[in-house]
Amino acid sequence: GKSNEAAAPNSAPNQKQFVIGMSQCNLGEPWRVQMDADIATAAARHPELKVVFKDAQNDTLQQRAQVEEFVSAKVDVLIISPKEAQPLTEPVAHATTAGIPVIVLDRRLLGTNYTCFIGADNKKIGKAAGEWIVKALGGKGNVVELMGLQTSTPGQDRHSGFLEGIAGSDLQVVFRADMQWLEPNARQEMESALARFDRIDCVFAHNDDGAHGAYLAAKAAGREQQMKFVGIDALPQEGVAYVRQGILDATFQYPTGGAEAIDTALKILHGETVPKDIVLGTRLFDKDNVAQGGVALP
Amino acid sequence: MLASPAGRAFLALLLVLIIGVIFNADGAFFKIGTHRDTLRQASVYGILACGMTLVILSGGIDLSVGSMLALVAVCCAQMAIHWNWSGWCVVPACLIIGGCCGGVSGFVTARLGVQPFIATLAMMVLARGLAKYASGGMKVSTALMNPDGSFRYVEVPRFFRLVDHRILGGNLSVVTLIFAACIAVAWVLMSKHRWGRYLYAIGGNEEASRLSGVPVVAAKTLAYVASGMFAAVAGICQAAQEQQGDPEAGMGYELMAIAMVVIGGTSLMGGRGGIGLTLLGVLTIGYLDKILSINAVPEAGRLVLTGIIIVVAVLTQRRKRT
Amino acid sequence: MLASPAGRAFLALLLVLIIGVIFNADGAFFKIGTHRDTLRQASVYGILACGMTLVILSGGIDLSVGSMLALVAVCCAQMAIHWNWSGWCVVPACLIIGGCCGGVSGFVTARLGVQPFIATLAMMVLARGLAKYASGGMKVSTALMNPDGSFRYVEVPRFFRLVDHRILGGNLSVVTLIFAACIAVAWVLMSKHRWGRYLYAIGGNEEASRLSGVPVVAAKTLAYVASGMFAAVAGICQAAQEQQGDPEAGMGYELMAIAMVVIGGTSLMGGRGGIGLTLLGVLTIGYLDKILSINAVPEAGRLVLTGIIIVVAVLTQRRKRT
Amino acid sequence: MNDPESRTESRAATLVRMNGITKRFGKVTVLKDAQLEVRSGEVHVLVGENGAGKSTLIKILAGIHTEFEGRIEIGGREVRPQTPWEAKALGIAVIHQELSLIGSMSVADNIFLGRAPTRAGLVLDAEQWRQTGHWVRQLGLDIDARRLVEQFPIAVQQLIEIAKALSQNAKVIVMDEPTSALNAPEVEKLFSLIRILKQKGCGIVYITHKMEEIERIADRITVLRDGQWIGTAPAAELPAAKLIQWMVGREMGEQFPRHTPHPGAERLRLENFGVFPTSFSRKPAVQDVSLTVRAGEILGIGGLQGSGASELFLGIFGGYGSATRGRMQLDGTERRFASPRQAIESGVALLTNDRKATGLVLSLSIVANATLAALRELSPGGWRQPAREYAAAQQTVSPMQLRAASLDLEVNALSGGNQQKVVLAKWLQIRPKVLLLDEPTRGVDIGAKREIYQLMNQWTAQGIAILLITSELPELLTLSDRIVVLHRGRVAAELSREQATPETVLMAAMGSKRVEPVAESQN
Ligand SMILES: Nc1ncnc2c1ncn2[C@@H]1O[C@H](COP(=O)(O)OP(=O)(O)OP(=O)(O)O)[C@@H](O)[C@H]1O
Ligand SMILES: Nc1ncnc2c1ncn2[C@@H]1O[C@H](COP(=O)(O)OP(=O)(O)OP(=O)(O)O)[C@@H](O)[C@H]1O
Ligand SMILES: [Mg+2]
Ligand SMILES: [Mg+2]
Repeated sequence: GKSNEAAAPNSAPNQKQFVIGMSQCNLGEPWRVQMDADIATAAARHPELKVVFKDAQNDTLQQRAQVEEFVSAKVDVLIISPKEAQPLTEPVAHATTAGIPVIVLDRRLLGTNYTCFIGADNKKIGKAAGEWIVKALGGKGNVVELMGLQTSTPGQDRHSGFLEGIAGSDLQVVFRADMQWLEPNARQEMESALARFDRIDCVFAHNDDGAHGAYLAAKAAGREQQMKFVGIDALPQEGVAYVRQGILDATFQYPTGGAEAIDTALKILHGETVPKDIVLGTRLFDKDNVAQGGVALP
Repeated sequence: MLASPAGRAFLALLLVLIIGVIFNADGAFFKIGTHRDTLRQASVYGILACGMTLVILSGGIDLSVGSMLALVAVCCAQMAIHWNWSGWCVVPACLIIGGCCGGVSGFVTARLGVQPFIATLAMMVLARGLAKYASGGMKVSTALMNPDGSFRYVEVPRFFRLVDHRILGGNLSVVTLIFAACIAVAWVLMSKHRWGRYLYAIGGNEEASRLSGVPVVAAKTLAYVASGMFAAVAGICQAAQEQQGDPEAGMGYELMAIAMVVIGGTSLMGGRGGIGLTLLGVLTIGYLDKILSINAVPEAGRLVLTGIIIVVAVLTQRRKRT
Repeated sequence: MLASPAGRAFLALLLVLIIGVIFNADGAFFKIGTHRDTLRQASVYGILACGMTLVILSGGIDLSVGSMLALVAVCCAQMAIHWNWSGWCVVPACLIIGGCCGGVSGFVTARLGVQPFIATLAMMVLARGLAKYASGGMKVSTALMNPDGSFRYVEVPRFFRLVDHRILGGNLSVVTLIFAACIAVAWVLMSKHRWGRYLYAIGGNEEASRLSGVPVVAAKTLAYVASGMFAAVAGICQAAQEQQGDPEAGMGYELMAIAMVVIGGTSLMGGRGGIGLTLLGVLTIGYLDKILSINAVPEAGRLVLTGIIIVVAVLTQRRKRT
Repeated sequence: MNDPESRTESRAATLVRMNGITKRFGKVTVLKDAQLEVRSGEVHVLVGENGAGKSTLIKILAGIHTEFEGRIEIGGREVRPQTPWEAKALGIAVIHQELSLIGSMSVADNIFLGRAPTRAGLVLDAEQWRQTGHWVRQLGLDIDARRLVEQFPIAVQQLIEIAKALSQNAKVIVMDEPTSALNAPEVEKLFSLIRILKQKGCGIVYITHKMEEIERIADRITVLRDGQWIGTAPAAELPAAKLIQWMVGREMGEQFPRHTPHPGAERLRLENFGVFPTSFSRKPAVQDVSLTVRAGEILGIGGLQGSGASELFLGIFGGYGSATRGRMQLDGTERRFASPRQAIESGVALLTNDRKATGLVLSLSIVANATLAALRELSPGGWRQPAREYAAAQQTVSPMQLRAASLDLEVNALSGGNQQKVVLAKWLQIRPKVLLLDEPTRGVDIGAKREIYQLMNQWTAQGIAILLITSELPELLTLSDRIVVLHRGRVAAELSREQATPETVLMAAMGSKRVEPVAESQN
């Protein structure tokens, strides 16, 4: 694994090399693996770019240390997908004051002491999901909500967004459980829901794994036809795949922003000015449009 | 009856079941489906607990079962989905992988004399790493990437469906059967085979066993190998149920398995206990989980209650120091 | 030198440092900042390891330190940020909270005779649950929600900044100092104070200690109380560095702390070891982490290497069975 | 110096009086209305068979067992010690039967465990070392107070245990089989110390199974049988025969049944045999040992503690792997055992000198322990046959009059003597050719001892060759056909039965005078 040593500005002498440091808060989740992959593929198109990936293994302090490492290694651009807003605000501020442009991906930091934020809005996505479900169920029915870890902001936002989305309708959330983003937990919780309620019209899970787990539970109970399954994230090999296979009825993309990050980084390196905030839209994938690659939502 | 450890362990289970009867989530607890699902859910842990029992009896402990499960799940998915091998090849291959991992930690503990806790801790980290290598950090699922980056989708392997199947009019999951089989195997090994007696002896007094001609190193190593193989079975079940191999699977399962063994009444000091006790322990924790789940108890409450009930359950069966 | 455990533990550290010198990530390893950060990162684990050493010496184990850390971090943030108490009140309050948690598991183990592994496992789950209650499942940060749902931001408490501060021209983190202080305290308690002798005795042979009039129950319980208090200190440091209280903090730290203690050469059987060894263990693992990190080793490789190096490190110091 | 003078007149003040003591463990009653009175300046010997309840009675006095009926008076005041701590405060010091030392701690820490000299809670190590040195020297030990106890052989450990009790300056000192691991010289030391204590006015309760010790130091004797108080009488009024009858409840023949040697072919031959216990030292514990044993012969191994006898046995038995030098022949064929397993397979059995630590698996049943060594042939193909195991255990145990409710009992419920019989049964299972016995009668009562002696006769009759280590001279002298005396791991002398007297053995053991070895006339 020693193949990619840290930033070594000595590969291509003829042309100016740029080193980008990427601090990923946790490669446990496929979505974040995807983010790194997107960045890598985008950067691969620009030979002058060299990206050094680091993984903080879900440890805020470790990620903080990584920022410090990148600063002392004097990278040209720092991309960070922070685990926590609060504790990483300051190290990032140090980086910017040290003259290193910082692109913040996915999760916001406090204040404005960074160069550019790129991310999607979990609340909006949750809302969109809620509205889609209201439409799909004709405004009424029993819904099961399998929530992501409720101590995490995405979990909280998707939840509150969803509530906004279904507000005013006659939808009833009959069963709600925290499955902590984990498929086995989702399956267990769904089994409990199935045991308790004979009529469930829709399952909304905060990520596609959860939805998939719920589907398997319902299928085992022979009731998967009676309900719709909606998830979030829409990774090509997961959510989208599930929709294509008719497992999920809909999934909402939560874009990684990897590609956008590299574009922005290039702009910065070429001295162009970049917007402070780039909010990525989401895409809806359902039976009808999955073939065409989904539709962008406003 | 309360004299025997089994009796006491049974008491703990009873305690939990009574709680279930009281908080039955408007009758959900009395549906047969609930119990079927409880057993299905508990099965994977239970299979791990079988191997764990052998290791703990011999006076050791195996923290690596969760990671070995993940490694096997990933490899299993690779073989079954991507290379679509038949179950007849996949299962033995998986068992070999698990056995090897177990063998390594067994060798390091029994032969090189490293404390089991630390040896298996290392294996826990190592196997997790291997699982991520093998899977490239992504879930190994039925969605295969084409060279051009687009995806094509393959069928879920037949033998996955088989494992995730139900029988007896959908009232019993196949994984539960597999768990039962594991219990049976472990029981036979422990109480009918010479090796089981060796494990008890080693757990009770290693030096005395050695001086009585017990092949200590071999017997101990085998215990870890067995644990690895049970973990492999669990990994196959996990992969089959998720229809994919998740390198993150099995996180923290080791503690779960150990808790099940100990709540049964098997002593972590080794030498005392049995697989029957473990079965009771598995059911106790399995039902506890389920009851909290069907009552949709919020996360915080769940944790607090679990903690308290574990202690109470164990207190019902503590053996007084003489 | 190799005869003494300390010597052997030192060898393990040396081994890691040499690796660092070889794979120095274009000199990054030689920057003083790197070492400062290594120490800072290792400090929280190290503080937990101090308490863990006491418990392990007495022949027990404490799986609940990670959760107690989280509980204290949450409460600490509550008090310091929301109720903005001064550090003089917050710190004692946190110590009391930690001490109580430890006291409970101590009581359950020492007085009620439940196996430490299971008693502290229960406390691990329970304390995590309490942390989530106390925090309402949210991180307790300087962003306070107004009645209308909007947020207002308050200042980071002064004593947080103090703890998260650096001294000696930014070459030493305050948390590292705190860690050093904890080591010192633990050292005095263990190798100079009567109580420390009791712990060694109990770990060495509990029954014999009882016959010799050692207050076994009290001494053991105190060990867990101490562990809880060290966890509290760690929790404060964590909260101060993250500038918030995260109920999910400290997950899996217990295994880390145990690994550090054992790699130092303290025996999980109890009775043998010392805080000096733990210090070496902390540095060994701390540097191992850092070296893998500055070389940007991908996670899979990192895990595999960690596993291997742990075993190698421990092998350099295994004691042959007498 | 000699005993009569040091006897105290019976007017002496009573230090401890225990009356109507009844103690139950669950259903079993182990003490029924027992009593004990200890006077100042006397040695009060407490005797009885294994399981009679001696240790239990003592543990009640020591505040270890706190649930019991009856009353205890100390200095005329009724007391009820609830913890060992309290008992200590009441001036009771106890040397327990099971060594209560902590191997992983230093000698000083052990001697001052629970009562270390401290200032502000901090232990004063220097002070500890000083005082420790004082006490161990009293016992003629010259050891570094900072070394770990586990680094000393069991005999030294027992002396440390004694020093620990003495250092408490207690009024009453209870010694529960203090000499079970000591050799003659240390026993002498202990006895002279006891005399000093008597003059100081201490009362001493002395539990032992060794008749000659009773004869030498007893002032008064109390006998327990099956937990009941049989009687207390001045030693003068209890000749051995009567004493034994009190203990056993029936007449018993002479203590040492006549041993008739049945010498057969040569079984075991060692030439320049050496042992290097890798565990702790580079220096050999045994070197250049040459000896032979014939079928049906008992070869006694004499020597003081630290003579390396146990290491010799472990070396022969493969207990140290192949860390041995020199040659070994079994039935004329060259052998070297790399593991106990190999030794057992070729018919060599070792009964270790510490049954709890290295002899038994206390958590397993009698059957399991008795069949552990022979489990391979009892379970062909690996599958166990419980019925067969039970029968086998039954068959080996029955000639030993094991006192146990059932063979499925956990062995830690048995008393010392009976546990020892279980270990013997285990080794008989493998039908050994050579039997290495290290302290076979340690902590075993006279009745059981006698039975073991008889068994040894039977075994030799069956052609088994026996090597015997024992720290009890009479045993060594009367049971052995020949005696090889070790000193510092080397053969100091080989004595025929005729040459062997307490003097010659001890001289050789202390390495002072070299006795001419007998010519190898036998073969
Ligand atoms: N903790 C215990 N639980 C149950 N039974 C016990 C316990 N301790 C002792 N016993 C039983 O009480 C009886 C008396 O034991 P004790 O140790 O007092 O005998 P003893 O006279 O000291 O024998 P020995 O001479 O072998 O030491 C024995 O039958 C023993 O099995
Ligand atoms: N664990 C140990 N550490 C260091 N030295 C030891 C250890 N055990 C034994 N020895 C040394 O080995 C030699 C032989 O000890 P051993 O116990 O064999 O004596 P022994 O002849 O068996 O005495 P006993 O008759 O009491 O059994 C002695 O010099 C002793 O000091
Ligand atoms: Mg006794
Ligand atoms: Mg010996």
